[in-house]
Amino acid sequence: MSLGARSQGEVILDVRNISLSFGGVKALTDISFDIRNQEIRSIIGPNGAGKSSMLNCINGVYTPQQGSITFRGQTFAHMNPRRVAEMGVARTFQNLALFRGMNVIENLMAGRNLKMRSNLFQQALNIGFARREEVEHRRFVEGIIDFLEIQPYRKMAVGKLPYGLQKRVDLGRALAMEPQVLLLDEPMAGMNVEEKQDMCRFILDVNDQFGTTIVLIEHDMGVVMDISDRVVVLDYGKKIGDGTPDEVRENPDVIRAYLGTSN
Amino acid sequence: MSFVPTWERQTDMGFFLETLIGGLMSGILYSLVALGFVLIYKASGVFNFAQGAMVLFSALAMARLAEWIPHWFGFQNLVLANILAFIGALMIMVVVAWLIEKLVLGRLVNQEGITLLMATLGITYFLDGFGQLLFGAEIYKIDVGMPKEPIFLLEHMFQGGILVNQEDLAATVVAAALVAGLAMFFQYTVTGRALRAVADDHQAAQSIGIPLDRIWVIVWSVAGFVALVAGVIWGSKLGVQFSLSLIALKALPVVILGGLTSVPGAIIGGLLIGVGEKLSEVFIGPMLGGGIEIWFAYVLALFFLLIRPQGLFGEKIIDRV
Amino acid sequence: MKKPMNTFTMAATLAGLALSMSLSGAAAAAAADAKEQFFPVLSYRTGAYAPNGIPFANGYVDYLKYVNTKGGINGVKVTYEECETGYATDKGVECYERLKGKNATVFQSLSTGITFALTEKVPNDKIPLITAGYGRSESADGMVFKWNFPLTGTYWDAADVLIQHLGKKEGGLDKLAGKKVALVYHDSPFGKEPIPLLQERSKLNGFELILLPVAPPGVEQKSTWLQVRQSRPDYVLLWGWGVMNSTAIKEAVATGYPREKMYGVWWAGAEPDVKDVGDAAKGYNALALQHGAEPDAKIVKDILRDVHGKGQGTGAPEEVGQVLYMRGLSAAMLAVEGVKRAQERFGKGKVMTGEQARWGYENLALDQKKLDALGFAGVMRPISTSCADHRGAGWARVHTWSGKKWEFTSDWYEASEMIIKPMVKAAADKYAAEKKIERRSPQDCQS
Amino acid sequence: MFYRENGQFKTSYAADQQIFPVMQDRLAVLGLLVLAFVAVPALAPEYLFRAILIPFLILSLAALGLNVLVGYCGQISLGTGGLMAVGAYGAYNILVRIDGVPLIVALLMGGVFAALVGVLFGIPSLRIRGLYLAVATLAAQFFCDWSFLRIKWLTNYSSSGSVSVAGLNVFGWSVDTPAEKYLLCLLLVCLFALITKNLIRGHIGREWMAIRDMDVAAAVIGIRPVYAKLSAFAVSSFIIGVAGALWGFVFLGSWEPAAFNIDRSFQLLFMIIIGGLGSVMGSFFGAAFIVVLPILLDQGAVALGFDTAIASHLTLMIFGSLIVFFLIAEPHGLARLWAVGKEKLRLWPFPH
Repeated sequence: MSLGARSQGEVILDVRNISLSFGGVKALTDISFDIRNQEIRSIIGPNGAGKSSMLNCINGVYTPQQGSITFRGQTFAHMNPRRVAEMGVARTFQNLALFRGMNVIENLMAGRNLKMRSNLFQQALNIGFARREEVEHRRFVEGIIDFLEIQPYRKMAVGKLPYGLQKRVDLGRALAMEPQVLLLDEPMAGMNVEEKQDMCRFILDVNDQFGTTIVLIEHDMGVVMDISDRVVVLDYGKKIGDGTPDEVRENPDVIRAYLGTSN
Repeated sequence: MSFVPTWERQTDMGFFLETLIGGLMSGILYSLVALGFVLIYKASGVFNFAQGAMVLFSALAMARLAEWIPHWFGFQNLVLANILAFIGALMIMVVVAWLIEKLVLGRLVNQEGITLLMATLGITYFLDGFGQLLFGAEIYKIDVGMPKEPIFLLEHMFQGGILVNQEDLAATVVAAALVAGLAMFFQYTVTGRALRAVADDHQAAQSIGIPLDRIWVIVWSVAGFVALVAGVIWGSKLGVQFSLSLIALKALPVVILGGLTSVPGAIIGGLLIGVGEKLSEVFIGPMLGGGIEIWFAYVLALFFLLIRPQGLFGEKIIDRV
Repeated sequence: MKKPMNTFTMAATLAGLALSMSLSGAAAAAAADAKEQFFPVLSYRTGAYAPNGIPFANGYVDYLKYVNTKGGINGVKVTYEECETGYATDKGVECYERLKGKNATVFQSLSTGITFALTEKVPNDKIPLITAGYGRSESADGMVFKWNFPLTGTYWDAADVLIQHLGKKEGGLDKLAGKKVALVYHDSPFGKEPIPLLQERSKLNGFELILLPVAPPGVEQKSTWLQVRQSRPDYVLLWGWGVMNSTAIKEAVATGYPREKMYGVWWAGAEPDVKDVGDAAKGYNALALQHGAEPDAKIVKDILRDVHGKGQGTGAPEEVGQVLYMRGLSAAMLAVEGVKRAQERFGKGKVMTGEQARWGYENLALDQKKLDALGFAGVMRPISTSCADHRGAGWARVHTWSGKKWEFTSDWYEASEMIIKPMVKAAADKYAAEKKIERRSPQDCQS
Repeated sequence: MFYRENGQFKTSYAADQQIFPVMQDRLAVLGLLVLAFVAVPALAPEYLFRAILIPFLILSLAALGLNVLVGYCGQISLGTGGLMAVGAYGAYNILVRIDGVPLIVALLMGGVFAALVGVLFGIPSLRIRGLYLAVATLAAQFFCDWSFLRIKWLTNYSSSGSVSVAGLNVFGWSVDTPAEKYLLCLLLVCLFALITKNLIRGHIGREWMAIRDMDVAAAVIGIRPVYAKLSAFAVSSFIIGVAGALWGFVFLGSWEPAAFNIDRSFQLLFMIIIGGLGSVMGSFFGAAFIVVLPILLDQGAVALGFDTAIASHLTLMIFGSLIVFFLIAEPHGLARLWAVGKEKLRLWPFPH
């Protein structure tokens, strides 16, 4: 895969001058960056830099006080989660946000909710259409289960799964939405090396096979520098760097932020 | 010959004030019961539905002991009897608190709020049954010698004056004093601070060596004490009888209005609800056929919540993902 | 999802069945051969209404015991079983179902709610339902309510008598014109029963009727009495039960409303209502359902001697003769007398079925002589029921709390037929229409 | 040994998605349906029907409805009694105001009214959460109680405010013997149990559970909280309303608002907590436990010769302690115990 080519892809998500604060506390200050089609775009920065808040703004979970987000030419002052999802943006969560009361299949099926059409009465009576629809989406979900290699855990309550697998299910739920843009919030946090390798493989495969644009928040610099096309660096809610991994690596502000001002 | 007042026709203003005062008076009592809820919720995250049952139980204990103690020790001094009965009832409530902690809450740590709520409902049943079994189910009298007759204020200002009942007045003073005292206790005493620490963060509190279980026993004892005082006030007013346990329902809108975790919330909420329901019943009620004050209190609370979902003084909830 | 439910309940319910059968089976069997007349007793000795429920139940049971000391009903031994309803309708229904299977003679629920529910059930089970002084006022019409017997008076009688008394106080019903009468009532069917009649009366006599509902159980009345103070009624009628009564009187004291101007229904005129108010309640009036507190009645002396004297007493002896105790006592007496009457037709010394007992209640003829013989001289007045009139009498008088005890302060009034009869008929017809039932035919009355 | 699913291979997703994937379960359920529909009506005595089975069925239906809201959608409600009242009085009004309307229609309309009111009082749930919501729903409870006491039109101007219904008749089948009433309730209960089961394994059910488990994540994958919560309120209230109508029509026959007072709300909440939140069968367990236990205790205590007062005090105490005990022993309710038992049985006699 040639980095250059993808970075040239047209901009599908453009974040402009986003500022967000809770009460007095400023979480994000005037952040701007863009995301190109099919690239892997990483957001890095120390804890509390505002990375997750950034994703929450894109998802419409938080409403920024200023700024706009442009998705495929449409510009929004603030998003609402439903609309974002309909536009094909999926998301995994930093500290797991799985539906603990459900098993793996149900979690993934939940990811299909936007695609399911049968109404309450059809489901209540479980008549033809509702039933067919259920089966057809189950087939799709089984595809994802195979892709993520979690067949043995289908019927297990997600709460009972080991952490690494839960992360996979989280990814699976996002994939079930057939997203164009996939926001990954520290998908490898707390994983051992093998698990990380698996996760990397999945991310890259998703990016290759389905041409899904990936926005990645990750602490593991090795991973980030390996797989990202471009990287945004946040610190204390401000953008201090943006560019290819090499550019970022050279950026003095970034170095200061990570290594402290000592050198 | 019983006392017959000369009611002159009142000015509307006078009557309005009278209703307002009446509302404030019941309000402060609601605050008192609500405080019981808040104390326990803050310290142990339990929404203690048994508060009402505790009021009944303690009042029953007080009333009956006041009857029995003179029998047992053969003296006829009402004051002494009441004092001893009060102490006795208080000790009983402490034991109850201790048992509740040991047998119930101690074994339900880290359960969901709803489970704990249900547990306290179980406790409610138990106390209702046990109280009536122990002390009887008839109507009993607590006579702390409160004056019963009304007095008239500001008669020179409003024709007909403003009727205020001395007993309510006394009750209000006691309740207000207690409420203030508890607020102090929370702010300034070591135990109070410990309680707040526990309320804010169980683990942290434990890690700095605050013994949770003992704190809980203390809190429940304090709640028991509050219940006892409320029981005595209402009991001496209405007579001690099963229905006292229904006070809990009066305090619920108060606690959600004020915010489950806020002492000042309980106080202000109580006054708001008290005034709100009296004014509504007296001035809106007649148009709707009366009897609206119960649901009015809840609807009032509901509307406050729609504006501030965490109650007037509760902590704000921010979603973190 | 039936699986767990069934296995689980079947187990549990069968156990329950086993228990209840073991209890009832014996009794029922016994009743059959050994001559025993079974009286179910629905009582409430717990909950918000216990203070009033207990003395009533004690009186009821004491009388049944007393009958046995006198050799039963013409030699038929009286048996009974209590069931605690807690004044709750569904519990009452459960009790009814539990006890009716044991050849129950007659039910008395002492609860308007339970009465309503049982009214639907007794016709199928062919068990009469006595509601002496409560229940549906329209059930006085025996042509529609074949199995209901609101003996000695309904709430409409009560309300009517109260107004008559107020009229007398004012020196003539016409003097009531322009006066204000406030009804402070238990916000439930019980409390709402009198409203239609009072409205009728207020049209007739031109007084203004103010309705002040009190939410059950009635511990919260502050705003009610604020309204009383605001509207300054000439009289307050108190339609309460349980703790509501004492609370009302206390609030009256607190707002300084003269107790002399307060008149309670006959369920708001007993010792539990006033005793813990004591002197402050002095002057408070209430209706007496014929009897009041009757410490000197012959029957009371007999019971103290033959029941309590033999250590058989149900409650405390000092409670014997109190108002609600007497209420229970007379209720039991009526139940027993009905059976006696039925025996006159279906065979002396036989055990009566519910159906036969019903005839007895429909043809009660308790004249003064019989009552005196029973020891109820001065306690009750003659009652004679008929197919059309299941009420039998509409007598009542007023008694007043002296601060120590209840004393009669009026002579007898009789509820005015000309007002009540048409109302009963109309209400009964409405009920019949709703339930799609026919009025009984004259020959049915012979049965 | 006999309870094993070895060799029962699912060849289609449809087969894997049915309610009882294990063949033995299907047989057992079939057997028990036969028992419930044929054997019980034939054998059970009147007392069992009128005092235990009918109330049990009706209350399990209500519990089922409440479980949809609390157990599956995670919205605590204490307004259940009020909604039952809406169902009962709604059905009553349909019956008396529209001539010759079939009973079933009246009952279902009762459910519809309840659903409307339920949605109305569900709206705050969009802003208010947890215990705050629970207490707020009491507004519904008290308001409903009040309106049926005060608004004469709703009780068809009956002088006392309590109403009663004429002989029940379902499409020519006149339901008057206890057994028939039992069957009517049983039919409806089975029907609604099936419907509920379908809903919660369909995507609407998953939306409810998603909201319950993690509402933010649910929103992010495109679930609208408004729709999910209000639909849960609607479905739940509908079932509760039908249950209320049955309680009035079939069990009581004549009732007053007090029959649906706040105690009923708590009783139902108990049922689903004890029985198991988010479990259809749990609703039945809970109902059985709460309906049967007090009666057993009461009769037991009386049988042991306590007088009725003491008996019912003891009943209260034991009942209360048992509730606490169950919460401590198995916070997830009887349904969980059942599931665990089944799991054991599946592996028996081999421990693993």
